[in-house]
Amino acid sequence: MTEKSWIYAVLEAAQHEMREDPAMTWIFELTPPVASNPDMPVINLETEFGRRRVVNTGIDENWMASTVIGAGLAGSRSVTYIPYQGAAMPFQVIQNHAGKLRHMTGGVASIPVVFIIELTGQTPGFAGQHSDYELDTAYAHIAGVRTVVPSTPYDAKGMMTAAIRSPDPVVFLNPAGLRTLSGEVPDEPYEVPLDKAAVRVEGSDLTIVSSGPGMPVSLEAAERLAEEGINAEVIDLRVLKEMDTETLVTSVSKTRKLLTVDQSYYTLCPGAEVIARVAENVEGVRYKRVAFPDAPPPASPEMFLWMRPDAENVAEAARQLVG
Amino acid sequence: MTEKSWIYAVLEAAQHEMREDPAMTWIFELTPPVASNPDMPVINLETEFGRRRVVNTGIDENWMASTVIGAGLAGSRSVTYIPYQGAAMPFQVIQNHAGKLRHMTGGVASIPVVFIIELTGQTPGFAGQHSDYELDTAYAHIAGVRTVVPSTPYDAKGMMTAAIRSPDPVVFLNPAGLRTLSGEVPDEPYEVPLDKAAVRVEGSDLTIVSSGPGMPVSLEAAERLAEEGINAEVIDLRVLKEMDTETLVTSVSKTRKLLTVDQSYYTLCPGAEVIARVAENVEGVRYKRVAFPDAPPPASPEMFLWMRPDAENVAEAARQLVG
Amino acid sequence: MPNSRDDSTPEVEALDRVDTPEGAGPTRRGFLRIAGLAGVAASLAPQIARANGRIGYHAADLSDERLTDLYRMILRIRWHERTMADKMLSDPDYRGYNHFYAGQEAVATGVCAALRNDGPFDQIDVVYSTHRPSGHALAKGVDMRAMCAENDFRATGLNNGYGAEMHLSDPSVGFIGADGMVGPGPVLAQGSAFSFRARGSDQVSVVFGGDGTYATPHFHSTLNNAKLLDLPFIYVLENNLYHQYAHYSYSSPHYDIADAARAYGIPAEVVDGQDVMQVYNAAYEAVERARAGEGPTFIEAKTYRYYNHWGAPGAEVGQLGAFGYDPLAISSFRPEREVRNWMQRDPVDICRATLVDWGVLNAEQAAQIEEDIRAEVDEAFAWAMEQPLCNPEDGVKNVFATGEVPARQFG
Amino acid sequence: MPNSRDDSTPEVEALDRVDTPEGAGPTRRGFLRIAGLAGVAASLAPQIARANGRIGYHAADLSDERLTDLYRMILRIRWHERTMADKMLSDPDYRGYNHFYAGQEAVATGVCAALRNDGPFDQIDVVYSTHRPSGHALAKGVDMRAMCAENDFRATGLNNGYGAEMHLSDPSVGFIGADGMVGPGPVLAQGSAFSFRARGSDQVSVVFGGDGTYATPHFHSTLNNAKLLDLPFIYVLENNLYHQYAHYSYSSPHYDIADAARAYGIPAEVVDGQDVMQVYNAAYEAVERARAGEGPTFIEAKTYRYYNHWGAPGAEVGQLGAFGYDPLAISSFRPEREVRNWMQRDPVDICRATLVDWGVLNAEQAAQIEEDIRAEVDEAFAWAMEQPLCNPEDGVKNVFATGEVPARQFG
Ligand SMILES: Cc1ncc(C[n+]2csc(CCOP(=O)(O)OP(=O)(O)O)c2C)c(N)n1
Ligand SMILES: Cc1ncc(C[n+]2csc(CCOP(=O)(O)OP(=O)(O)O)c2C)c(N)n1
Ligand SMILES: [Mg+2]
Ligand SMILES: [Mg+2]
Repeated sequence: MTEKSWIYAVLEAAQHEMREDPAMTWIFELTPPVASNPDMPVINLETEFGRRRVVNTGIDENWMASTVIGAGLAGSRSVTYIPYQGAAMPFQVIQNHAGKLRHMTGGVASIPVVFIIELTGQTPGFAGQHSDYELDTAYAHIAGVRTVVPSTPYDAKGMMTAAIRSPDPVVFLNPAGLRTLSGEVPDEPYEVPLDKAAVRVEGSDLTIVSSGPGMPVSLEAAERLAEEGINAEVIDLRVLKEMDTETLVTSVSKTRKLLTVDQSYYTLCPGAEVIARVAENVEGVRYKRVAFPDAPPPASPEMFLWMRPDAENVAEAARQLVG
Repeated sequence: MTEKSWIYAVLEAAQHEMREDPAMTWIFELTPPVASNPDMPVINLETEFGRRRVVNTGIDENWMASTVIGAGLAGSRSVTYIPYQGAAMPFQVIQNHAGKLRHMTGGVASIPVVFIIELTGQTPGFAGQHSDYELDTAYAHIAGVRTVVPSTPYDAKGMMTAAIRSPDPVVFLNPAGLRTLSGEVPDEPYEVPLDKAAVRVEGSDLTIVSSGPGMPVSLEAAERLAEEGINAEVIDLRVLKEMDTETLVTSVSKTRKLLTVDQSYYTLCPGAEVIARVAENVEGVRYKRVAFPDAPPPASPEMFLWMRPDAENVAEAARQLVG
Repeated sequence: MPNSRDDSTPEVEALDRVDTPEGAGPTRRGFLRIAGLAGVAASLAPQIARANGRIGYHAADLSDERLTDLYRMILRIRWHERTMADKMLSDPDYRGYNHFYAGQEAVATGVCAALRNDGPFDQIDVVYSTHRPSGHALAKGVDMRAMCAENDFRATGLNNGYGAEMHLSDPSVGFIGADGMVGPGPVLAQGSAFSFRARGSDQVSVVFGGDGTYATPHFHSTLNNAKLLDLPFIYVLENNLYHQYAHYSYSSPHYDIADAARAYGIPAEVVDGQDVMQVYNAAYEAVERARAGEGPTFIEAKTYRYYNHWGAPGAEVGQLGAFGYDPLAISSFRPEREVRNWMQRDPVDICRATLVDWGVLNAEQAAQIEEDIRAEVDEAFAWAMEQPLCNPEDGVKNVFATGEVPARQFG
Repeated sequence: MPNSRDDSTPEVEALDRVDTPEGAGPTRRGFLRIAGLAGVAASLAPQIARANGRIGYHAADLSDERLTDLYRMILRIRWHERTMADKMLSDPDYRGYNHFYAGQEAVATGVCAALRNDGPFDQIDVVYSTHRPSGHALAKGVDMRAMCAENDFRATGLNNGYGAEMHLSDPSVGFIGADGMVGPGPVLAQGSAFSFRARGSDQVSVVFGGDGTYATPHFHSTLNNAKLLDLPFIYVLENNLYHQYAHYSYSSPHYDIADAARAYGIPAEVVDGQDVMQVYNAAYEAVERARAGEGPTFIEAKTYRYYNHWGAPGAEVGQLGAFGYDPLAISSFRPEREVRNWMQRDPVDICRATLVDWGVLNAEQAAQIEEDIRAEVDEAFAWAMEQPLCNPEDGVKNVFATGEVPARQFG
């Protein structure tokens, strides 16, 4: 167990699987799969496994995703790391091919691949295309791909291992805003399941549900609320598809108040699905939803930081909900 | 006022606007913009306006959408008709360019274009890529485009006119399953607003909310229920973005029971957003959601027709909700 | 020789090998034979698709048995198409549909004959097909009965009724499968080639694509990366002149689409797609090149489809081809005389005449083979029609490798 | 002459016209002048980017005033970049960033000088830029003060602080704008050209794109359709050798990317992007061709950026260019000596030497102009820093043409 950065944890998972399986490949674009961590060996997949297995060509994220699908169909487990600038480029091939081929072929096609799709939303100043966090919904709505979004380095490693080993295609959303996190991460491989939410904080006054980059602000809000005597139960969805309804229903059956928190645009954000699932299953609940407005993120830090939900927004919405 | 087919109504709107504006263009792929209707002149945009304004090249839906955006940025109103096979191909450029450019440029960029995006879901037998109805969510979640989905020839014409005249980019979802509808449609141009839901049937026992191809089955279900003495209020969303919360809240405040009906996959279908908006605004409501399962549509008619919500599924869900 | 490669020593050596796994049989190569075949082709055709003049080379080295197999396969595809078209036109209980391949049989047959079609999955060559897959599927070795059952949505079909025509798939014979989308298939196929190179396998990945694939953005991704990475990849572009109802000149500034591939530095050949021997020759060299680690090849086969784009509009029971009006074409459709012209150079006739000319078969044997194939096809359709229909509830299976997703249509 | 077009009569006529709106000034064309300029360039450069030898043609016909404007514009861009880099390195209150264009100034300047840059919106030529837009913006006529304010997120900036560097846009001068994505820009730009042709306008649409755009699938869509429809469209590919940290040979099998364009039958020229006169000549001919309805042109400008991909890592205050380590490059970055080599052929020096050689300016005048430009740039940054910050609540405006969207961050 060592304190590791997010990306070190992810690459450690991949490195282990690539050592086990000489057919496995990795395709990248801007970011070479290289990571260092204090007192740990540098991981460099490119030099360790060579440029036949670890490849970088031109700027073509649809090629990257399509190539790993083709590799998977031919029996090679494969991962591609799509930078956030290209996060929507491979949408069609993931939606219409990766997600459907097993079903359309009556089960004979298998696509054991991982699409790491970087999502941003973290940096004021870049605006629109370089500051948005929105594609979670697009990838969670489609059928046949498991769409996950870890929020801790521990989960990032464990879900990456599980994703690589899964016979199903996995969209592994990688929130750029969490790159700076580090945490205790075991050196040996382990799996975090691809279908379970996690209760991060137990509480009885209300349930706060978030995922990915919404988690740090939700946890901070829960701390502030605790100081005020409001005990929030905080759930990290982790998995958008297939969403873990049971954990949600169990919690809200207890608290009867549900607050969802998203960095994604309000309309059809993951929180809408959370609310709808709970609403179908639990009666007499009060609801609130915090999300980014239905507007592209502006460049100006003043505008952007006002629009992006922060811990105080979450805490205040919680106060109103319980009040 | 004449009985007109869906496509005749849509092309009639376009023809009128193209006659008014000699700069306006239309880009198509498989389907020439040609329609006939009993006792009406044949509409053929290609021969009427010539191959410089009405164009067909190769199979490249991203080119089609990008080209109308470029035309719009240069001041030419433009429409493209994307067939359902290519419905996801232009997603990136609509999400990341059409939807963001006005905002990212502080209001100076204007994209007065219409993307007619055909969605299918209607025909058993074709499977997966040719029978799915799922992209409504992807296009409704993104910012900066108005996403609409008419369900009658009257609305199709009126919303097409409004869409062409709108300074905003409009995603005009065209459900292939409604192609066979016909109805009374005025000959002269008129607009149906791009931000209002329509109450199709008034009732007090429950609210059924659907859109596009979910409307015929919802209306049929309402008829069956009426015969049984259950009075459903049926709302046609018509507009996914910006969704008309007020009409929804007004109705459910009265009925206290909400049933949503979608042809789209369950997870994050438009009905999830409908439920979430109502849940945030009205307390003590009971909810149900009918949708296509989170599975690609299979070829076999036996499987497909079992999975696609029909009028009886809707009626039965309504009975349970009020019962 | 191919236009864009020089004839370096290893390949000259390769040409000298006799490509008969059976190892037997005298080589048929020789000027007389080639001249003879050219005569056959010319006598059948006033308008020969532009090709590069090399005819009957590697094919001439094949054993009689393998040559006869080419003929059998062409017939198998042909009669599958004709029988299915007739069923669609005459049997109201029949629910299947097809994008008919009749007219193009020599392309699938010639290409797949040059591939490794059995063995373990990690050694077999793979083929990616299109929305027009029945010919490719049969040529790669897909079981006709299972395919017929699938096309009629039967629970015991090739894909258990989930896929039908546009999603036929049988990895056990390396037929990765049909693809109803135009564009992505070639990129996916080069992805398989990417994995072969990565894992040091000598497998080859082949994509069939129509002239319609040229204009897709994927065309560039495919060829550029296949070249940059020297992938064991073959792009077989079946130029049947139309993408749906538009002539390919609407979508391509090239007369030969092969020129577009040459621009990347990829060896590209234009072949007469009606002549299975020419197609086989080009495919043979492409496979050799790929297995030798020398990168991709592009083959443009000039060909034609006898039916309309989809289904059997304009066709009549018992008659080959469709000449009538196609309502789907709306305002533009191809001239009937063009269809009739192309039918003068029929791939079945050309193959039969070649084999008779080469002394592999006589006319009676050829006719007997056709009878046998017809019986096989009839039996396959009959078998398929007896298969059980699907169980509705199975629709929520096979979404993921295990389990099923919940039904949601009941609320 | 350009490689892929023949010198047909209308163009020969065009060459004889003197391109000075002012109408004045003796033509400078002539062998001696051309030889003189070639001498200047050669003396400055051991390694001249591969070009086609035609130097100083249409540019030689420009008036003194317009030639001096070229020099002014190159300097304006240069000092904007240097001043901004220095500010980023030295002023902790400064929040702007840039993808610096220094080193490439002659490309934007030469191209935009051949365009129509003012007039009503339906008559002006339009330019689409990239993630590296500051040079293109200034060359097209964007106001420097407004741009500086925008880059520092000010409410009175060019785009009211919504966009900043990667989304600079000013349709009033035909600068449709920057685009932070690599790929879509060229297709969007040909879309504008499509509308010009549809409405019978003689406007021209120009896209700037890096060598990185070559590998995108959009490259094929853009060139194929521009050719098929004969659009008034110019693709200016600035080959500065790198897309981010990867050399262009990672993404392209072509030595000259222009060869890829020629494959479509599009006239393509390779020019020395450090020499504004060469760039202007190629752009001039491309614009003539487009206005005459003769379709698209591709121009590959061989050039180099002096700073790293993004921001100012490795740069020092007061020093031109960045030589140090770029942490973003992680495992690969360009050699410092390559940077120094390219800086030997500086676009400012080449332009200045040409104008002095041509007798348009003397050394003192050239120096005075540079002083004036520096003052202008300093004033623009000073003005920008005094502008008001944005109002947070305005973030929900400008989503649609009217109204605002509801705040949702409060629940
Ligand atoms: C992305 C996409 N757009 C449109 C279609 C509709 N479509 C099906 S087949 C076809 C024409 C294909 O032409 P070609 O590639 O030449 O193949 P052919 O039908 O001639 O065999 C089209 C446009 C599709 N399947 N996919
Ligand atoms: C679709 C997409 N993928 C990745 C990126 C990230 N990115 C920004 S600039 C760049 C390199 C561009 O290189 P080039 O086109 O040569 O332009 P240059 O930076 O050299 O001016 C990349 C990969 C992007 N902006 N868009
Ligand atoms: Mg075709
Ligand atoms: Mg570059």
